[in-house]
Amino acid sequence: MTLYTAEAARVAAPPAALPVSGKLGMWLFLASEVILFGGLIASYVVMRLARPGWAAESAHLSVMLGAVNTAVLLTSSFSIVMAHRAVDREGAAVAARWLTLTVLLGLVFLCIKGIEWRGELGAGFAPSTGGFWSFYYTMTGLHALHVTAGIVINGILLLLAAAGRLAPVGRRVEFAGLYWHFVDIVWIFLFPLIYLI
Amino acid sequence: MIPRADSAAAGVHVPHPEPRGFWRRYVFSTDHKTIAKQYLGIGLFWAVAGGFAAYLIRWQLAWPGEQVPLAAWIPEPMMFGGHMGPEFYNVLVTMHGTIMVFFVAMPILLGAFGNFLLPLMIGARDMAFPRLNMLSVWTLTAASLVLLASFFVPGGAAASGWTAYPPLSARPEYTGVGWGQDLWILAVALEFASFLMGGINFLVTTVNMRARGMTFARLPVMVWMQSTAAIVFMLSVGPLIAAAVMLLMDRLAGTGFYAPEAGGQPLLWQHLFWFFGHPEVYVILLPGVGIIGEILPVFCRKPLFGYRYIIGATLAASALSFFTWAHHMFIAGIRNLLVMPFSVTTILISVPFALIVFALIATLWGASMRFPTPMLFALGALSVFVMGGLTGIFNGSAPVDIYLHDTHFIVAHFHYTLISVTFFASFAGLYFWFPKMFGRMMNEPLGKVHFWMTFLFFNLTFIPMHLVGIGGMMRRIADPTQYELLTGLQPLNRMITVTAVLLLAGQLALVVNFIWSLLRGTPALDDPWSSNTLEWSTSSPPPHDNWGRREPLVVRGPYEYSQPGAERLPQWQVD
Amino acid sequence: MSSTTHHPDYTGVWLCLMGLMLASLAVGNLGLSAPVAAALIFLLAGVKALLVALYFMHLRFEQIALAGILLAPLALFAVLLLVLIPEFVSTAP
Amino acid sequence: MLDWLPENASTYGGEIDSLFSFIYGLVAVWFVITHALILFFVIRYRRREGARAVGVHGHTLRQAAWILVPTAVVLLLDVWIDARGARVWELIKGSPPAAEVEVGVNGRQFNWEFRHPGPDGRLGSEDDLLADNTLHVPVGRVVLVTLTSSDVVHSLFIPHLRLKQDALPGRRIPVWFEVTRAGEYEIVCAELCGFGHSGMSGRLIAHTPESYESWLKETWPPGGPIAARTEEGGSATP
Repeated sequence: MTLYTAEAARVAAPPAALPVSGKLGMWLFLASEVILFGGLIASYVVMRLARPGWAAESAHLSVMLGAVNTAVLLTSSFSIVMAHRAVDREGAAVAARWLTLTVLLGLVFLCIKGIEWRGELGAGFAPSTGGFWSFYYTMTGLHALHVTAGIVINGILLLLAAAGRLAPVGRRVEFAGLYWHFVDIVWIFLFPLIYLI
Repeated sequence: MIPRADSAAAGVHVPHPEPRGFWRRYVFSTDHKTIAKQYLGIGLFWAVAGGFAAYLIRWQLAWPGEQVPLAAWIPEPMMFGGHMGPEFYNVLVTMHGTIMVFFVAMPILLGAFGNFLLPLMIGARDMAFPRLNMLSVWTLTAASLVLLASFFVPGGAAASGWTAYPPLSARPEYTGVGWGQDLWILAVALEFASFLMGGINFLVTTVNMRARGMTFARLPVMVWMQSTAAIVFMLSVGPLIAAAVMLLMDRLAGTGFYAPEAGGQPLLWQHLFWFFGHPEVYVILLPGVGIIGEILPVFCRKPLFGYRYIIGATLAASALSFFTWAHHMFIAGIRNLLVMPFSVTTILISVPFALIVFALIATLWGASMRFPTPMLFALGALSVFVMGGLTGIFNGSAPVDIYLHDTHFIVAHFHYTLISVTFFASFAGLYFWFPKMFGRMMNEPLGKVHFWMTFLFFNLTFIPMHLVGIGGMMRRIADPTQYELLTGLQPLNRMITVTAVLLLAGQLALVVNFIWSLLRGTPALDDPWSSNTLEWSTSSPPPHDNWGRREPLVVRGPYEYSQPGAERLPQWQVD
Repeated sequence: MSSTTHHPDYTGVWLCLMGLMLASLAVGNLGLSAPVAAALIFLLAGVKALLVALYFMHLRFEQIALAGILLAPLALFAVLLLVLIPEFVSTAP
Repeated sequence: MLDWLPENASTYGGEIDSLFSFIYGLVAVWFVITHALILFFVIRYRRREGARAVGVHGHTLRQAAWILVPTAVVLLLDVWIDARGARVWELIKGSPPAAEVEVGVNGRQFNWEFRHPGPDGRLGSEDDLLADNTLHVPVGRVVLVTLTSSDVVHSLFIPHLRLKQDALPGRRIPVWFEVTRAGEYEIVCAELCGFGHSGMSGRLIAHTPESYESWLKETWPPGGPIAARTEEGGSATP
């Protein structure tokens, strides 16, 4: 008995290779996320252009901590893509090690972000302090929420990989990686937008 | 998010086995057909609520401050023994809009018809991500509960319009509404999340799950419309989610995004809202046009005229819909240099839609027409849609919009466009696919009564509403008798209310028909309308895996009626 | 389970990213005028994002259509800016 | 249909009305064409014994011309509407003509606060008259309104003048009008602004030149005290 599925159709259909469903779905999701952050960033950019005074506000941020956090996220992006490679080549144990690193780096990012927020709140810069701070807390907060979600997803995959259940993990490391890289890319732009200019 | 199909490299298995228990089967089901019915249930529930809100609004406009019949049960402080104050009137206009757009139109047109038809029409056994599908409908359920709860919190439900313009929506002291507005934002955000997941599912399903031989050029228009709607929604909703986050921060964290005294910009919300708001109209419109496009060929017994032109026009209109949003803001105080470009794009969007309408009308030429209820509603939808499109030209022209903006003319206009799809096309679809969904035919005589009641009283309600708007009556005012200018319009207002009540009463025909047919309707044949698209090749209702042991094989386009040598040539190859 | 994903030299990409990050920090000390420095910084950020997208997200090795999915929201972002900048930045009525 | 419009009383209202009737004419023609076709087809091509539908697909350009040509006509008409519209918009909302009288209008839940300039003709000076919900202007003179809002978005709507403009907190929006007929006209709020939105209205009193002079004399008697004042108990806050 041969039942029909999408895969069967792919075999039968001419080789106009279709993307894997999970990957296609993830990319579509990321496209919607791009325009979500796009809306927020566009709002920030125009307000910032209209209000030259915000540069002075931004000077209160610690460029050092921001830079360290950028390095942390870039490295975690590297580690999750290495986990993906390990799934394909070296196997579950190695993948689990890279995933552990990814999750840890994600947590380090959140900790550093938390330290920054504490410092800024302590210095009297709250979300209600002014326009720049409204955007600062909202943008970094929304990004941190995305980081948190990524840590949870990566953590689940880590547990599965550590339990030796590589098969169900399979391509999920790749899909989770796509999301994690996106979160990284958002930060790549947030860092100069908020800290550097 | 992970497709089950991927875990089997050989790829020969059913997406999920048929569940046995009650809960997995009817409540937490991953079957697209069950999920479609759940969406339909949610949509119909809210349609009743939204319709009742419309009734209360209309009664208040005709007889301001007087006791509304059938409303004595509404507790204080919403209404006082059936009497309404301006606060609750504002809640009603806010909720009527929110409910009808987000909780009726989208669940029925996309959730119910999209979910039910997409896999069946392309020959799949289910959606690409069945569990994500279940998550979508349950997220919508959560959104519904939050919206429902918002009526009962201190301060009452949101009262700043479905557009929620700040600063009115940003600070409780402006409306007296506290949590209600926060819950409104939460409910709408959950609804967005639900349809975002659903839209991604639709798109991946359309791309990846098509049966053998189902090329893009053979897809029924409904599939094109649903997929295009999904793309449009996916690309437009982000900025509004960002705007909603900012609004929530303004309300809860004391930020000043929209507060001018803190350097914020109230107009920012309007831009981000309408960046989504205008494409959203097409998210609702396209599936409705898809339904009309499916039904006309079947009862005309001829191919859809200019299939490729319709698809092309749809894609063009969708792309253009991202460049028209500021026409909602001509007089909102936007920079003058933005006005005419947006007026031009707005008027231009009539071009692709004119093409679609002409193609649908051309489908009627040389036909051999039958007029069962679905056909009547499809023709009604076409007529109403044309009227809605034409009145839109007035509003699209920026100078005329100076006068018509925020009057009842615009109210009448968008009811013509939205009701044509949300109700006329949905009813057409319901009468048409009810046999496939539930395995029974709907009652024809009752259906015809329903159609004529709806068509007649709809036009009698909304044509005069244009006149009231031209007479200068503003939107969202609780008491027209407070204005000298409007006193002359009050008889017309009362007439509109009477016909609106009759329009609502006419819907009882549907309620009775629906319940009666569900229980006692004539059992349906597999292909009762002798239709060509793939969903009619399986049993009514389809089995859990849609096709049993058969593998759909598609050999031609969807509308091959009255071709040389054959009255109809179904899409599928008969084994 | 093995997939056919092409795995380029990730370590090299990572080193490039770190280098670019340090470079964007250094831009501030070059004594450039603010607009030039900002342009340079965003150029560097763009290169970083491109590296992540092309290599870590494998866009270089995927079908072109997948990249197209990303271009639509980016184009809309540009449209949004095109409207919002005259709306909020200019001071004309 | 156009009879329902309130009688026009401004210099540019006629332009809007004529554009309205122009579009109305075009739209009516299309409405009749489309509906006549639908009705005709429904009657002519209903199912009959022995008759068969025409299996035309409309794919070839020859067939599609039946829908493409009308669409091209729609496009041309669109360009026409836009061309006329652009001119009218520029007239009404483009750069305003030189102001002959300046007034300030401020929206505040749920009143219109009007600021009249007084004898010195300048706003913001100490002889200003502040009045809630009553605005005095002369006919035949260009009135320049500076529109503001103290709280939420309101919308200044004077139906007889075909004037509508949102009042946006944080922005000063210039609007102008010139009344052609003396009389009293209703001023309303057209944007939902809270529970008092319904009933937020005022009066525009358009004086003939003579009666405007006498109103000025009555309000600012020669030799009388020149100080900020309010009328009808309105609030004096700017």
